[in-house]
Amino acid sequence: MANPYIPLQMKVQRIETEDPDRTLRTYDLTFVNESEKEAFNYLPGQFCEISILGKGESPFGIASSPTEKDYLRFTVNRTGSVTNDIHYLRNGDIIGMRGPLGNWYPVDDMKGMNVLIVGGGFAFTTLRSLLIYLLDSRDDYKDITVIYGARNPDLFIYKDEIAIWKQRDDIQFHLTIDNPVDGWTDKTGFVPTVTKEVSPGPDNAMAIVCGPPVMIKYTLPVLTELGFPDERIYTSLERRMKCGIGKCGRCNIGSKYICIDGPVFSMAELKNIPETV
Amino acid sequence: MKMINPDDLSKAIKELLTEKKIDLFIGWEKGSLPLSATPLFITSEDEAERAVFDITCGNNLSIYFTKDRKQFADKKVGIAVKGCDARSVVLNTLEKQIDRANVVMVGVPCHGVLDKKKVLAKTDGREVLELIDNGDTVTLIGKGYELSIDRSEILSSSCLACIYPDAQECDIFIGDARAEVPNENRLKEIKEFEALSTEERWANTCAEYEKCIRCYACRNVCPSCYCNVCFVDQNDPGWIGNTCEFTDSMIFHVIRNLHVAGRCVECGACERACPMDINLLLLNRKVAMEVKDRFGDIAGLDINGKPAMVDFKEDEKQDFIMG
Amino acid sequence: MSEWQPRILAILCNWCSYAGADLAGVSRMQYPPNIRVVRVPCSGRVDPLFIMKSLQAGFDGVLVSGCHPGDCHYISGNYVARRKFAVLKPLLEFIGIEPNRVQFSWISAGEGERFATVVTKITEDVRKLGPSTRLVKKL
Amino acid sequence: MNMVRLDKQNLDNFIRELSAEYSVYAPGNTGGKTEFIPVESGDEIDFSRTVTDMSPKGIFFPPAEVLFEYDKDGVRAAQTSHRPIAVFGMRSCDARSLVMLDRVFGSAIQMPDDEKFQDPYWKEKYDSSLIFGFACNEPLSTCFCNWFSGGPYNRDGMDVSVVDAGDVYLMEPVSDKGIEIISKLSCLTDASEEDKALLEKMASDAESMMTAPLDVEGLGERLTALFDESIWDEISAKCVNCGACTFSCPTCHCFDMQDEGKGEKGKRVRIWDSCMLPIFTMEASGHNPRALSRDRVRQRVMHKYSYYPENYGEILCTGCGRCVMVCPVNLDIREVLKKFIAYNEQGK
Repeated sequence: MANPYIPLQMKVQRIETEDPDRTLRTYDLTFVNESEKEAFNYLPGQFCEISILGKGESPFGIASSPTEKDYLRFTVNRTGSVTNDIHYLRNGDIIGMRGPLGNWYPVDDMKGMNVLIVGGGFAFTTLRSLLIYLLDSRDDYKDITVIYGARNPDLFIYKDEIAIWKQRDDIQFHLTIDNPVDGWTDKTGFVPTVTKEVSPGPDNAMAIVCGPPVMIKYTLPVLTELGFPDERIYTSLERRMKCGIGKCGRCNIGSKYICIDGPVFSMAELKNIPETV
Repeated sequence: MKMINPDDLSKAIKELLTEKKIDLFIGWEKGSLPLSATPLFITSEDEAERAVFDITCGNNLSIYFTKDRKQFADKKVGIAVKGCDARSVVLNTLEKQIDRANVVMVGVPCHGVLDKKKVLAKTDGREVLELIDNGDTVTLIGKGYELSIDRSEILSSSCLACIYPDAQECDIFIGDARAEVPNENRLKEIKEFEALSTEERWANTCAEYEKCIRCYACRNVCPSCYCNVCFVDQNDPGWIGNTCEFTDSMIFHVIRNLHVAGRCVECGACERACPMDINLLLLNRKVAMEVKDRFGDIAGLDINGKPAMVDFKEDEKQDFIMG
Repeated sequence: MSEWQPRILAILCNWCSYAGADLAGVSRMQYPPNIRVVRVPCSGRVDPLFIMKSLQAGFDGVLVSGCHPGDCHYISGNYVARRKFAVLKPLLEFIGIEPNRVQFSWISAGEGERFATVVTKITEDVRKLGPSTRLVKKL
Repeated sequence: MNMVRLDKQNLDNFIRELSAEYSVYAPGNTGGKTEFIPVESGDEIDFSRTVTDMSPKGIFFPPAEVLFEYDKDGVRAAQTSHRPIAVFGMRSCDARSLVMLDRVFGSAIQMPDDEKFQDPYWKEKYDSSLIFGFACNEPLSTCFCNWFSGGPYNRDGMDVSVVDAGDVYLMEPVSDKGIEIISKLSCLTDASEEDKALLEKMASDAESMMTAPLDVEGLGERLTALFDESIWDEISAKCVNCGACTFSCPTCHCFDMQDEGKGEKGKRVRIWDSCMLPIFTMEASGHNPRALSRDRVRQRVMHKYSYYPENYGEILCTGCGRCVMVCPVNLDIREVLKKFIAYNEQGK
């Protein structure tokens, strides 16, 4: 019988520092055992528990897209004891990983629709996964609009890729920062405000929001105001987690467990759950 | 043994409320079980009628000053205090957790509070349906039995060693407050334990603390434990393991003891709350004894003092220093 | 098979005891090689938790040493430390830890000889006690 | 299969016989406290308490359980080969609690057939276990199993129901596993018609001793409706969040996972945790979604009486009364539930 508590062995293949403060780092991991790679199927929005043996585990959204076959990508913000240890990893180190856990963004339902992706800060991880996934079957989807905000220009992650996405003419990519900075040519202002300004209409459109709680809290009403029905607004929630398989009770909100019923919830579902945002 | 007349307590509370000296009074009322009183937050005269004080009122109500980070910060609060509870309030004052000027302490004459586990041991596990407090004796009544036993047999171990049953610091006292009460059993348990060999003591310690399931009830009910994040919950660095491993549990208890050294008022809340029935207080009382012997301090007795462990004198006994 | 050697953690204050150890070394005094030194700014920095952790990690003995009373670089650090140790030591003995496992001393920067004596004494004390088992964590 | 009887004199033989195949657990006294302990003979059993101080959940979900060990060669699941477990003397309430826990650990309601959501450590112990239930002839004043469709003679979760009838234990198999074991054990004799009549009488006597149940129909919905009301502040005011209720509760099952390691060797252990503790939901950033005592008390009450029933159609409380007994501030859950129902009925 499969034991969901046993982590798979993963090897660090590439490390990239995302910001000047070096608190955000991106890790590409590869499977040590090829057979586990075959069995590992996921969709954008899902997460994994990454283990530093001897320290513990932390959940991270998968930032790579299932269409990127060679590695699993995670971006880790250095905040606690596990993330601190992750930041000490070097290429070739072996770490543990459990997953994929949780549900995913409704990529099948989006087919034939316009997609609005709203992200903030380093929570852009699963949104990157989603964006790559959509772009890899670009013809299945209609207009794609991305709004990505951060406190300042340094705090955007995947800057190289952003530059490429901005060049593409088949997506609308908007960057915004909280306060004006010299030399900044993109938008300035909070994400909800920018959303109001540049969002496409709600007709045949799906909105995906992921970011810090305060951003989500103020962006969801904007989308409602723009006319997005609750069933077509999705967001991803976060809580402290341990088991990741709906047992340990830590991420329980309402009758849901974020680790298996979520992390992706539609606004319609959120309305029936207390204590969310 | 002079017991309190509950009407006197209610009357005092009502007066405080009507004279607007307090916004709220924290006392006890009869609980849902015969062996448990329950805390009562009184804001009206009707509620004041329900206030009681008896052998079941074990709770050290001062914990409500530090729970949820100063929920009463902007209120004038009256509080019923036994001797140990009063010391907690004093300690809270010394540690700047409360403003003494905003607290009206109402002392109640205490003759000890019961330990439910000891009661059940007396009845061989049979449920107690009624408890009658006759002063020196207590009558326990259950299905098919009636038992009269000495009060001292069911008192919390903290009470058996108590020398300050009545509040030494208070604004109102219901009855006549006793000053220090001599107690020949004060150090009995500690001296008996000390008389054992090192090996025997260690065996006893292991037997007790191996029971610990690390539920932290002892810490959570302790009026002196109010750190925002307890050292055992810190994970960066993670000082000690959080599983029920014995050495980790032992270190947790030893360090917790030291953290409340000179601050523990020996109210016994920890021991009564322990679901695993560990005699936690023995170590606390040993530490309190050392603090008293060496530094002359008793926690929470002197409102103008300083908690022992943040104070020092230059010429202190240092018999434990080598050479 | 070589004879069992005690491993002792010595937590020394930077200003006095560590300098005392230095002096002992510079003066080529002989003392047992059983100590591992951790330097701390002041004996007041020594949380009893450090001592407990050392025992848990398998050290057979712990020595904490600071400046003599009145000589603290930070004026009163060692007085506060003294109160901590005054309570910790009897408590450890009370729960059944052998009395000589954890010891405290004052050694000034000029007392190289005293440092050697203290280290010799604790090493011999701990050697007599044998390997520590009581608070050692087994994985 | 018919009722059988076991002479009390034969209890020791019975336990010994059972021990040949099973690790037998039964209520025992461990220094003034009663809990379920491994026993090998009848004399180790202590039936003096109707409800043991600690619940039997620890048999299947230990306070600390090694999930896996690791060293430089990799990760290995903890050793799992042990004998099947038999529990003798588990009260009706406790036997029911195992059914409730099995819904959580045995699978996931969202993905009932997915192995990924089955807890191997629970299943390995529980699926092969044998539960000898124990009817209550003398329910306590703190017992309220009858509030939640339980009762002193309820048989949910049992393989064999056992009734203490003076000099004998009357046993009746409840499950297939029960039928099998009863037919195998040698020290049992067939029960008489009088025995059956006696059992029926005892059952109705015991039930009549219970206090009138509270009508909990629709309780979950009421609690949900009151989620943002100030009544929670009132209810939680006296709670000191000690967590004793959650640790003694037979159905509380939240846990934490902690690593214990030194160098390249170590293990991951799961330990009981409690929603009463602030650290339970404290995030690395310092943000705590349930920072106040009120939030945590609400979570515990909601989980038991609203969330779990929403998922599984049954309240996550067996009415064993342990939390009522251990609470240091006498925050009696029965009073709490009554307050909620009364509050609603005032038309709020």
